[in-house]
Amino acid sequence: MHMADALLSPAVGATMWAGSVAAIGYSSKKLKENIDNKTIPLMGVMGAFVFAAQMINFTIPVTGSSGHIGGGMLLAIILGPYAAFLAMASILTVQALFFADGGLLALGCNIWNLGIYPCFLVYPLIYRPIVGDGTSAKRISIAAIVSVIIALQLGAFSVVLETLLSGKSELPFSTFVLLMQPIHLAIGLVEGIATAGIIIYVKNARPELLEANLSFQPLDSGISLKNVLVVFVILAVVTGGALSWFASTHPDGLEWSIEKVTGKGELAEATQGVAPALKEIQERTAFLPDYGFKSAANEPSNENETPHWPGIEAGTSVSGIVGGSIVLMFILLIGFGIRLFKKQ
Amino acid sequence: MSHHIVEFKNVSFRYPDGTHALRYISFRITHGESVGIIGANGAGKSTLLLHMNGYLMPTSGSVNIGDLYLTRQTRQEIRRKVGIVFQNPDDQLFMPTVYEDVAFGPLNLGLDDTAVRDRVEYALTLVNGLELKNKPPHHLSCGQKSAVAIAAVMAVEPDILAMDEPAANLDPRSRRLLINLLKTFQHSKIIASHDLDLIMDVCQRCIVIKEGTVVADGPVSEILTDKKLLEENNLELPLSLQKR
Amino acid sequence: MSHHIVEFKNVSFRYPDGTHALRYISFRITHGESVGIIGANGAGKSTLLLHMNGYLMPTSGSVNIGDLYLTRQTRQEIRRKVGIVFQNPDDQLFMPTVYEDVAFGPLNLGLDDTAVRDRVEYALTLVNGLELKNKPPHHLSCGQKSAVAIAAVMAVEPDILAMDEPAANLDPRSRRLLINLLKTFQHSKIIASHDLDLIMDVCQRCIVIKEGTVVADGPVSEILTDKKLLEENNLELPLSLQKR
Amino acid sequence: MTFDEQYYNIGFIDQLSYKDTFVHRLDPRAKLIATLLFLFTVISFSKYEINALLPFFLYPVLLMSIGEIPLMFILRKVILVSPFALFIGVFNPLLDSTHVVIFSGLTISAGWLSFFSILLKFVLTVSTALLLIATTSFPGVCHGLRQLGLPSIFVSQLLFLYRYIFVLMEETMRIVRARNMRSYGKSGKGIKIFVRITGTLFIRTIERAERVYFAMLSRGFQGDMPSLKRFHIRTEDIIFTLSMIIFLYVFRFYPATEIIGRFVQGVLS
Ligand SMILES: Nc1ncnc2c1ncn2[C@@H]1O[C@H](COP(=O)(O)OP(=O)(O)OP(=O)(O)O)[C@@H](O)[C@H]1O
Ligand SMILES: Nc1ncnc2c1ncn2[C@@H]1O[C@H](COP(=O)(O)OP(=O)(O)OP(=O)(O)O)[C@@H](O)[C@H]1O
Ligand SMILES: [Mg+2]
Ligand SMILES: [Mg+2]
Repeated sequence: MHMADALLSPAVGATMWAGSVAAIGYSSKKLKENIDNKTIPLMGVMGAFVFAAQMINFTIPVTGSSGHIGGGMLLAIILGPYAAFLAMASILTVQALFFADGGLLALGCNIWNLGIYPCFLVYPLIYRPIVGDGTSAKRISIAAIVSVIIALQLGAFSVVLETLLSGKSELPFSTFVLLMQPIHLAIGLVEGIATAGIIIYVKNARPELLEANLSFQPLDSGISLKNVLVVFVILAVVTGGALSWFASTHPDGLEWSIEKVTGKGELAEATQGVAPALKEIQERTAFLPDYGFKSAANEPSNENETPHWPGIEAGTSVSGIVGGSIVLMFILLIGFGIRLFKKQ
Repeated sequence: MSHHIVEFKNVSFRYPDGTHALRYISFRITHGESVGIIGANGAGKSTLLLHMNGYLMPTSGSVNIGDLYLTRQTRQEIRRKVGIVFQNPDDQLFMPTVYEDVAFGPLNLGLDDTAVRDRVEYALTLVNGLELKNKPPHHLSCGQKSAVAIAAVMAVEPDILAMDEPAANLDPRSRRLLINLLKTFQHSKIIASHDLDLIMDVCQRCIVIKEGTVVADGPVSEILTDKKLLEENNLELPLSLQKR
Repeated sequence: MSHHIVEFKNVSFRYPDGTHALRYISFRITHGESVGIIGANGAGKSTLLLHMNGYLMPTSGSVNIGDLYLTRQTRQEIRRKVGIVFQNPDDQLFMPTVYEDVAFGPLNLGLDDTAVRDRVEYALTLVNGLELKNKPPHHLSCGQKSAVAIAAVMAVEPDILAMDEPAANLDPRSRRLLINLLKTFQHSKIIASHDLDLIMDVCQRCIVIKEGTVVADGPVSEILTDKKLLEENNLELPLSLQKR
Repeated sequence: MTFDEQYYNIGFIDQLSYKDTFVHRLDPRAKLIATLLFLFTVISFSKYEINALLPFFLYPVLLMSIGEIPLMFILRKVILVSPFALFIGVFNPLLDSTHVVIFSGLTISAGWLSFFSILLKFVLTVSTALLLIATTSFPGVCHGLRQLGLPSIFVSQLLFLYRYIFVLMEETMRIVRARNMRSYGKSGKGIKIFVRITGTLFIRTIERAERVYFAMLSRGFQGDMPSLKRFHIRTEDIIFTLSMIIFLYVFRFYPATEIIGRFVQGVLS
């Protein structure tokens, strides 16, 4: 479910980056305050564990396809929210770099979707309350399964929002949601069962390993509702700020998507939460005619900020194709040239 | 019994990261032979063993186990014939109790419950570990873990036994027990190890690998006494042949 | 130089799960001695070493290192004096490059950059590993990893060196190099190993542990030739003393 | 991809990143910033843009050829990478069927244009991200991030993660191997076994973390990861970053392909 660079607009990409970096900063600060020296190597090694565990496949009964764990909830349960979030962010960074899973710009989105929700929202508000004092295997299983499902649903929904706000995909909101949520419900169920299984296994084999984290965690070393709210207010302010800044300076990405959304009238609620600056744009862009390709080429409405925007229209396209081929050939020649030169 | 033959013909293997770990390896091990594979760190011993049941597939050349030519199709069948025990027993005992672990292979072969129980008890008795049956693997000592790992492989009654560094971390007594156990195993066996004294005790034949090629192949009594050959390969005379 | 003394007095230790791993252990190692610690799997050797710089604290009894009595307060200081090399070099090379890894200790001592560089180069030269400087540990061979792990401990210039099973998985040549390296180290050293030949080469004195108690303590030449004692402890004569 | 292949892939990129070429020697910060600017510029083009994206291939091609990175490797990875973007993008031709006249006689739907645009962006972004790590060692990237102001706790454990990925993946690979060898293609791959394997691995990982912590303590660790001053900005780095900015600016705001095309057409006719 990794979000991908190619589907992103700069505004959405930068906003999510800002949010995720802020969360990294905040978590690091919190961790530093009450860190146990053991935590740093433990986080790193646990991160590597999740990474390795994600590569072990298992066959899902009935369907025969294969699944693997996501790891966010597992980490939160073992390490507590702050350390787990940092570990998750690191895992996603490594995946973005070594596997190009998603990409570097989408990394902000991915950290948000797969890190923030499980660690800061689902763990304190859903997992902990269900688990209670952490001694009943049944409660642990239920808590783990429910949490993983909810975290994944939130993540999947965010992917939908991020993609639509970026405006690179034509999928209408409803279709997209209907496409994403059920798939992730199934994935979440399987992943939740696997996660619950691992926790129960560890609880039976080496209960002392989990004790410190599962039971009676003092609230200030764990996470309290107040802390969660504070984090989210901070993150909302940061992202809201970033979003409106981008909205005022770089309207293209947002304009597009909001226009699309309002044109089809489906994402009304989703935009309500965003800063009022957006609403203004929304109203303004609502007057634009239905976007069609030719109209964009003919009407200068979109070109007012970037006068040199290379629109494709009949006539110029031929030169575009000719120019494009020449440029590509030129680039390839340079590449081969350097390679030949280096061989000598 | 041609089906206990292991034959490598010009096997080369390159890891996807470019390391050329095996180069044109050829040898033939016939039924009942016990062969030691020795060489420096990184010579390619473990890589070689991984070819024996198709965990790695040769980049070029061919591997025959008995009448079967190793391909993606035949490797499941080959895995029933060749049992491999790797170096670290911790990596091999993944079930929650010793019993379940040893039963894992026979169950997957589709045996029924009584047959499985018989196999498990037979295999555990073989390594002197029947009383460990109900223990979880992480409560065993190093030596006990090695023994169970071997039992788990023996329980599927392989025709050919391959082991990678079987005695590392064992105390001398456990090592001696292992040597005696290996001596009683009747079928072909192939042992990769730095412990030349163990090789000398257990094997009749010895293959020396250097940078992925076979540099010597002959009777243990010749190879393990050839000081020059050994030293060229980062090895030494077996300790029991060294004078004090 | 009383500050290189290691003294255990009636040390007992019980793991949280109830395993009684050490029982009333007492011994005294003076400056410059080299001592081998031997015993069966699970005898308590590793547990003993973990007490030397306070990773584990005795349940009862006391440990003195030099003039310092081991407590939670003194363990930082004791850790500067005692360098421990554990069995698995992968657990000890935790930094992303060899250089950074070896520099980790000196940097924590608060040395400045040039002093750190000198120490790192000195320590790497000692183990013949200077050219590995910029490599990441996962690109090293087994033997190289062991060498770097030793360099990393040497770089903090400990007064006392303790090692747990230093030669496992090394090929005979690398093992021999390690033995020679250990022989050149002047200060006290304490080596726990099943490799009795290595102990015989490197140590003068030998302590035998059985189920957490000291059952023998004396010169290597006596203990490692006492067949009965060794066999009672799951050990055997060093291979080089065994007749073929 | 099987487990082994994934592992070797990481190993291979990692190996590449320790080469010594002009690109590898550049300061990681310069490369990080250049890459981020590049990516932002690429995705800032509107969704129907195709031509204007082409000149941007210059950057990955230069990195690849100067950095001596095998083309086939990068191509294969680009193709294998998670297909999410393409999966979503492929709906565009179905949903956006407004017709566009390329030139008289050739008409395609706008959805195809936007799909191709996603495709191009996909190739550009994925390949530059891979090339960043193939030309900059991961520790280099981390130290760069540290110097760019990311919190040291985050960066330290990122380095631990990198270090232990290789160790743990080898361990996992051996366990998976042991499982496969005794599964004979049968039920050994069910979720129950998975849970046990992962649980075992998990316990061992925590024990390993403990040992690592001991090793750190024995070398004086008291809570702060010490750091060496490693990188100094050199003239090459400044020149590299500046040329990158100019390159991005020019090709972002001037329709270079169009101009070249017109020019050539003019010469020909
Ligand atoms: N997963 C891997 N990826 C890339 N190269 C590898 C991998 N495993 C081993 N190699 C390389 O292949 C060569 C042979 O390795 P192998 O493990 O077979 O040696 P070995 O003889 O078993 O050594 P040792 O005695 O240390 O166990 C070495 O150069 C090693 O670095
Ligand atoms: N973390 C632990 N928790 C509980 N018991 C332990 C732990 N570590 C070791 N033990 C037990 O303590 C005893 C001593 O173990 P130790 O590791 O010190 O033995 P050893 O002499 O080093 O053995 P080996 O030669 O196999 O390394 C053993 O019975 C072992 O099972
Ligand atoms: Mg090997
Ligand atoms: Mg031990």
